[in-house]
Amino acid sequence: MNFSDLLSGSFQQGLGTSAIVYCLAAIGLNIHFGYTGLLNFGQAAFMAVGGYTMAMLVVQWDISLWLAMLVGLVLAALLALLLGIPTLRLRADYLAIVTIAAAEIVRQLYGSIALKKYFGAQDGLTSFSADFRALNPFSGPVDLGFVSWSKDDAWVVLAGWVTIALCCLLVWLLMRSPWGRVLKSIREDEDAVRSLGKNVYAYKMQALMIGGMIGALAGFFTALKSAAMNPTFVATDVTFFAYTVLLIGGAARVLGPVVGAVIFWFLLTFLDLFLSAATDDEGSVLIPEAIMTNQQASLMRFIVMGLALMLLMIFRPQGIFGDRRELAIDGR
Amino acid sequence: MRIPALGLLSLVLLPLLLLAGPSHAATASAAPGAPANCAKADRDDGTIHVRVCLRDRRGNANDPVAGVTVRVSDLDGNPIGEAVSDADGLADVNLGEVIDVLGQRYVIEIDTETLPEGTALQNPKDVKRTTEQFQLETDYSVTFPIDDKIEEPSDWDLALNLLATGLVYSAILAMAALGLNMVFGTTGLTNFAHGELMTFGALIAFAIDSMPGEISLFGHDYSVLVACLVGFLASGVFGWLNDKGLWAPLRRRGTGVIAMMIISIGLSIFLRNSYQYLVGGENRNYSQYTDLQPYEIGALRITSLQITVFCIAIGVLVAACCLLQFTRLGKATRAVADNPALAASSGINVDRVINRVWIFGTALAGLSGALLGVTQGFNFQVGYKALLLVFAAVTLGGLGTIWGAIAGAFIIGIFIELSTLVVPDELKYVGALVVLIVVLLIRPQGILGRRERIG
Amino acid sequence: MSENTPERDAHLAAAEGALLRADDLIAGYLPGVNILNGSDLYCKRGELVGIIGPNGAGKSTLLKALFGLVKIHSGSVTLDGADITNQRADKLVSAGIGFVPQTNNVFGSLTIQENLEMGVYQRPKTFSERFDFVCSLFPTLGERRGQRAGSLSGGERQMVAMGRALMMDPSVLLLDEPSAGLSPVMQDEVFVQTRRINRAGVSVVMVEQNAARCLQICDRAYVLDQGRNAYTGTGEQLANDPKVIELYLGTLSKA
Amino acid sequence: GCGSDDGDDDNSGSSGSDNTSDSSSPAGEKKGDGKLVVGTLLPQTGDLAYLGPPEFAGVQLAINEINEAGGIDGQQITQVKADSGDGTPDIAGASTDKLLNQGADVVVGAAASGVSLSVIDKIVNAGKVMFSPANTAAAFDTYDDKGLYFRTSPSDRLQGQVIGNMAVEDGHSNVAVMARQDAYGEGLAEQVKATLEEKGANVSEFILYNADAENFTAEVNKVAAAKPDAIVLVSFNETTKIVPQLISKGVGPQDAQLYFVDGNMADYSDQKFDLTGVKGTFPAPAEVDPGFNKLLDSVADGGKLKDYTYGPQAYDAVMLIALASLAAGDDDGAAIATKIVEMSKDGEKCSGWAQCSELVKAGTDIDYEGASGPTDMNDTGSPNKATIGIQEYKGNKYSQIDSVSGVLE
Amino acid sequence: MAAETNLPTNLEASTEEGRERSRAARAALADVAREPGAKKPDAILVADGITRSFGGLQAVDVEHLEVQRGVITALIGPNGAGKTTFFNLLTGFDRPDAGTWSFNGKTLNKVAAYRVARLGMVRTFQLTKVLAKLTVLENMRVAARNQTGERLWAAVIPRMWRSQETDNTARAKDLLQRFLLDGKADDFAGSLSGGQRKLLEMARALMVDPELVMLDEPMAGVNPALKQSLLGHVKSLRDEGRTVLFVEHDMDMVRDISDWVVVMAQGKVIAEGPPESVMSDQRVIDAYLGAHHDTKLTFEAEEKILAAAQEEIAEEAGNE
Ligand SMILES: Nc1ncnc2c1ncn2[C@@H]1O[C@H](COP(=O)(O)OP(=O)(O)OP(=O)(O)O)[C@@H](O)[C@H]1O
Ligand SMILES: Nc1ncnc2c1ncn2[C@@H]1O[C@H](COP(=O)(O)OP(=O)(O)OP(=O)(O)O)[C@@H](O)[C@H]1O
Ligand SMILES: [Mg+2]
Ligand SMILES: [Mg+2]
Repeated sequence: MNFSDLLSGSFQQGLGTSAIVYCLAAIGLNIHFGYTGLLNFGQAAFMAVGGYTMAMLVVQWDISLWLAMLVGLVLAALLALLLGIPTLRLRADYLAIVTIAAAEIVRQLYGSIALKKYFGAQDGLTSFSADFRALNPFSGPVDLGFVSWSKDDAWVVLAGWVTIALCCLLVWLLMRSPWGRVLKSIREDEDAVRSLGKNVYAYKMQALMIGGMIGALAGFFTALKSAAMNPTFVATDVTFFAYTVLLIGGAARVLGPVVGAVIFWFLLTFLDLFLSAATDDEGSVLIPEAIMTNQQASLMRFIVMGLALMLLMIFRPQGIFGDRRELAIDGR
Repeated sequence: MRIPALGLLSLVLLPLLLLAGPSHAATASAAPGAPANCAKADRDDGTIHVRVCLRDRRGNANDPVAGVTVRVSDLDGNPIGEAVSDADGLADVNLGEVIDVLGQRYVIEIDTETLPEGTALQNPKDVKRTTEQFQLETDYSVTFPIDDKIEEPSDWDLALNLLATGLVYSAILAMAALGLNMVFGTTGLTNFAHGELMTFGALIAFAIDSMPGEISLFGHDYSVLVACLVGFLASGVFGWLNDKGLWAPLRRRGTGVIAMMIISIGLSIFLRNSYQYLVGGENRNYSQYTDLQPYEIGALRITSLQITVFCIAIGVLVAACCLLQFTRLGKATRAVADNPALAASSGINVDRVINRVWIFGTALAGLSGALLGVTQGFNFQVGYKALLLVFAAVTLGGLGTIWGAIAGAFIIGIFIELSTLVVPDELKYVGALVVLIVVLLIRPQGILGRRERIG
Repeated sequence: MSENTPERDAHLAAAEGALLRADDLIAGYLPGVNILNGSDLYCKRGELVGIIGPNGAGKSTLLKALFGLVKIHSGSVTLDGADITNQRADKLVSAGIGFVPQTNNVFGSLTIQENLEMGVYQRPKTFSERFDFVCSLFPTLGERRGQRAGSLSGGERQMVAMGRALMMDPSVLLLDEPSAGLSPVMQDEVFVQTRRINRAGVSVVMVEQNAARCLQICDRAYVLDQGRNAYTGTGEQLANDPKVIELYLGTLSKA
Repeated sequence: GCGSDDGDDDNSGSSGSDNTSDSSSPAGEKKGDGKLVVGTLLPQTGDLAYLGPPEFAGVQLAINEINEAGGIDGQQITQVKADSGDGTPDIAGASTDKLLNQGADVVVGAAASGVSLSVIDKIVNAGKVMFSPANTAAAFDTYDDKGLYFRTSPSDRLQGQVIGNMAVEDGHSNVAVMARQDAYGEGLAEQVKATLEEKGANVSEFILYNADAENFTAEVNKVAAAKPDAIVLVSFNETTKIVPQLISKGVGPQDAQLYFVDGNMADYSDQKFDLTGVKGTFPAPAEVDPGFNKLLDSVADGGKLKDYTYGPQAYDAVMLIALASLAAGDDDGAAIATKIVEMSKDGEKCSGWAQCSELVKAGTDIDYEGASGPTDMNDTGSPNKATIGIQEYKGNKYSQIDSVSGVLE
Repeated sequence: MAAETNLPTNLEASTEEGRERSRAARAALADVAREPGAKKPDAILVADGITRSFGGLQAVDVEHLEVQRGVITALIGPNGAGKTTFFNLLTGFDRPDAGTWSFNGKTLNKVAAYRVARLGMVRTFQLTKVLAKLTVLENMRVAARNQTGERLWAAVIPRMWRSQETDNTARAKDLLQRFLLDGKADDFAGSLSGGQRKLLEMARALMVDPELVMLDEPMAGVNPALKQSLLGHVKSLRDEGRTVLFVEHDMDMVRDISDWVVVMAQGKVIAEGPPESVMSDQRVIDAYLGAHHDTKLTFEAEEKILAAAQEEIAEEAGNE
């Protein structure tokens, strides 16, 4: 087993395109949940709307990708509005269920036969990324020494991290402003904030929309990184994993999602590479087949991932960056 | 405890007799489809034929119709051949060599004049078939149904059947929902691993069921039901373990509900993949009840298994509700739910109450999973796939309310089935979820939830 | 921890044989931040002990520590000679201690009657008898027994909280600001009843911000400041101590 | 198989997409490292995990067969495995990176069309061949795959026609179609429906169900309400859930003629229901080799397989790749790609590695006849000729009773 | 949105002019009839026919009530009289079944709670609502109104709100000092004691700079010594030209600082007037104050009560 390969492979994912998608999704969730306390379990819906709108407009109507992205952002904001108008008046737990439901509805509609001529049902959509690729500054694979990407991936990675940096900057600016303070107050007690003359509903809506639009950005990258958009990319689990990413890093911390995403994908890949190398039929077999077959090795990484998530939350419930003191204050 | 238990027992025992009944007698019933006497010709001469098989199927008969003329022509109307149906009702037209026929298109027409007295096409206007380009190197079979008018299936009959299956499913769902709600109610934990608790019950039942030998009572084989019972009990133990091993220490450390929720997501990922590790990814069936013929009651078709499962579920639900509503433990759970510190100050052993809730809640979930498995097969995701619906049910009914969870489950379960009358089947969950959202718009606190006082 | 001053020695000596006794308690919520910095307290059988002090002094924390709801880092609590330091609350209830917290002191989703039932959780048989007694004190509770406590007014909640503790029929009663939010007539009722219960043999430790009233009825009182006993003495002594008046009692009620 | 980084890194550096597009560059100049590495991107976790084992077995079987015969020009084929998952979380991309990092020259996979679409760009832009044993979506025929995408499972148009024809031939005129709503099920079911209607049969109920759904009771109720005399069931592993429900609604295998398809033709001996009389189809050679499934069993991870869906197709994929590599004298993806279609059709018919490799070495143009059928491909890399085997169940085991060949343009 | 406030701009300083005005306002009360629903010469808040019932319980049923501008009005009444509910209704946290009310002449029916607060009518909660995971200082800062930085677009440009923030912080610190919370400024509000929460709640309401401040039992649980110093602060609010309406069960406080007292019982206003007159009203004594309210219990008197109690107990014991 070659550890430098393991590490380089793990870094490739830890810093790579998937990490970018989950990082953006988690940044959106951080605004929703971390700062405002909105339990949005339907981030996948925003990703879906973003990714699908972009892909659909380019594929079906042949408009420019950038314009399509703009429309995607607007539609994500509209979805936030649509979800927000009824649900933001509800208690947090209800919002959670409604957003899960909405995500499921959105995904099933995109995958449905009825809308096949627009969204390609279960096949999804492809061939929309020409405009994006045309701007690719790289002409060949990019090798940073410890990690390398193909030409296309490198471009997505570059664009992705720039986007993330911008989003983080935005979040950082917003959350240290009085606006962010109102959000945090809402997280604690809405009625109190209302009694101080703040339009809680409007703030929540703004937060939902901004987080949703960042979710749509995640959707764009979902589509761009594989040059395809497909209903399985936006399954309910995606939101759960985005939460995982967020909480690994620490909620209500600007860089939480970034660190979380890198760690999440690094670990996931590392486990995969390690375990499959350990159980591979050829080469040195570390773990005999009677204990773990190669297929089981793939499962094992999720098993370990689940365990790791639990252990992390047990021993560092505030995440990597979180503040322990804050947790000790019981909000309930 | 004792009275509900007795009630439960009688509720369960009654339908058990049903299951033991001679429901297999029907197995060897009606012959499948029609005897295919227009059997494929055993011919290997490199030609392709058009074969029209005419049968008079009115009034459930199946008689060959002889003497009917069928013509085949090309798209331009040039005749290629014609044939008259023989004693088997078969009219056979040779189109020619495979090479020549592939890629061609034909028109096949029946001469209704030649139909025997008294027979008529099901659709009298439908006398002509235009084929697509031939792609198969085999004879081309065509039919002109001679049959009664197709009776549109009655929506009411369908609705009745949908309602019945919906009820059964709802009852199972309700147990899981109640289990989830108990845990949520007492600890405030939205347990995303609840689906895996359901799967656990199904898994144990499956393991017991796959052990060699069978478990008989009074000469009837009750292996699967016994396995479910074991699954139920084992789930209780599993719940106990869950709490003692994980949640109780976490509570003691003062871990917040959100962190616990994320831990439950981790647990769910962990358990789900472990299950797959253990049993693989396929659907499997339990050793019994996969070939039960239905009883026909009017338009309703229902099997003894469905009746039994429904009764078991209802019995358990009633027992659980009585337990929660009328016993001291029930009140204690609500008190703990409300304010654990104060409950402790009232002399309630909070940890023990929560532990009990985990035991009961998980046992309910496990039984629900096991029954799901019995009614529709086992799979490592059997509980996971139900989770969203269970959540929806609990929310719809009102978080933390006992009856709410049950009411919600029934609404969701029945709605999913009935909604297929209107929405495409592939979107059947969408319908139910839309209902959820709509209900929450009208009653944000859920159907049976209560508003909070401010100030 | 705390150095032994003569006053403390005298206090310790007097504490001999007390029913409930806490010595040199150090306790807090967060690691590293102690709220109680070595406070002592004792309560003899049948005694009514008051605790007063500024906001945030640690009065509630002291009661919670006695009752096992706050972790005690060092020091000990004994009940009738038996060590009950950091005991689980429900065990203490069966040992005869009752506690009324300052905040969150009712079960909001339970009805009034159920709240009161919780008071006799460990001895459900005695319910009806105690219930009649509590209803005679707070008639509103009896009239509204079916109402959910969460929808009650502040004062009504306070009655429920007090009622729940009275249901317990404890041998030691820990009360955290039982009169807060009650109307004057009800406050009187609470004080009188507390005294009455006390006279009937129940030892009571009560924290009060209605300090003047509290000092009037209690046998002995502590003034707590920054987690330490600042003054101790009989109610009358403290009520007339100019320092105590200036720092803790204020002159308003004397006016 | 982790030690070969040096050579491969150079390789991936020089064989970028630029090279592949002008694949007409003079042969003879080898671009590969001489060692064929087959990457498998097949489901090990998630929803479709049960489809993985037979496919892995098919790949393994082919590799074993080739390597035991001495490999390609003396070089053993190596295999690297990766899990395609089911898209949640989307690990297919990461898995593809892993395969490419490990120097895979070809990627066998993925099983689901959606997953394939999500990684096809990555693979073909790296100049590697992507060869799916199971994709049936029409999208791949028109996809800009730089000539590097291939598949062995024939488009469902033929199979659909065969089922439709068979149902009418069997004398059924009132047929219900129940299919999973995904690229596979929907395409096949639409074809079945079109064929049935073309032939005058009445499709009384056409149901696409959500494969994620927990149960199929509503769908089965509808089928039962239509009182069909035959039912075409286009599904995967959920068949074992659906059949008992069909029985319990009085439309089981004994009450109506049931037709299965390649997705659910399997040995159901461990099931209690009786499938006697059920018919089904899947792409298979006219004369099936009953020993093939046993061979698959023998190489499967963790013992006997539950079913064999796409196992033969996976086997054929590797065979074609190896033959193409042998013919090209190179293991570079682009080089292999230029030969695959050639190997699959028009030439001297052969099957099995021993026979075919001899012919190729002798410079003969071959027409590989696979375990899954003739495997003739059109220029877009999809099969254009197929043989569909017609199967019938006795008890819960099936055997081939007939076969039909067909061509697609 | 900033335009909604009708406040005079120089409220901060307790000017001589302000004191003069409040003296005048108090003096004007002298002529007001001492009966429920009495007309006030300069009413800031007028409520008409407000009712609210929960199930069968008529929690609030106020026919007419006016609150005089620039004075301190106390709202007292037995537990469950409907005081808090009345507050909830007035401030938009609950909707009445019927009735109209206006603040500064502006009708508030169906006006959302946050708008009511922006109009200058700010309330506190009887069961405190602190923002647990914000520091005490942040709790205060949030309350400041018309913050530019609370607008989404301005938020990202710190230059636009920096100076305002500095001002607010200074004011917040000043208020915290007055409420003896300055030492806790950087602690999470969730770690405050019960009484401290009350204080923070009140300080925070004042941070909004309200014209009418409605305090729901502000002194319950506050240490008497501190209470006394806070009374001065409340009085200075009046001198700043603000109107104060508070609910309180502490009669010493009511007597000490209120200019006018309104008594509610069973949802209705049963009496109104200056403190002395109201407190001698027999109905008020019966319903609310109880017999002992002004006879300070001496130890001897106490003993007598107790002796009676003991007898009673003995009797009861005998009966059993
Ligand atoms: N949401 C509600 N549901 C049912 N009853 C309610 C609700 N809110 C208030 N009540 C009832 O209305 C009555 C008035 O309550 P309110 O809180 O206004 O009293 P209050 O005058 O503030 O009393 P206190 O001085 O004790 O705080 C009480 O009897 C209370 O039980
Ligand atoms: N849950 C908690 N976490 C952290 N610190 C706390 C917590 N509860 C109270 N404190 C701190 O402990 C100190 C003492 O609080 P405590 O509640 O005992 O005061 P108190 O004497 O009862 O005051 P009051 O009269 O206002 O009720 C306070 O400074 C408070 O900030
Ligand atoms: Mg306190
Ligand atoms: Mg009140």
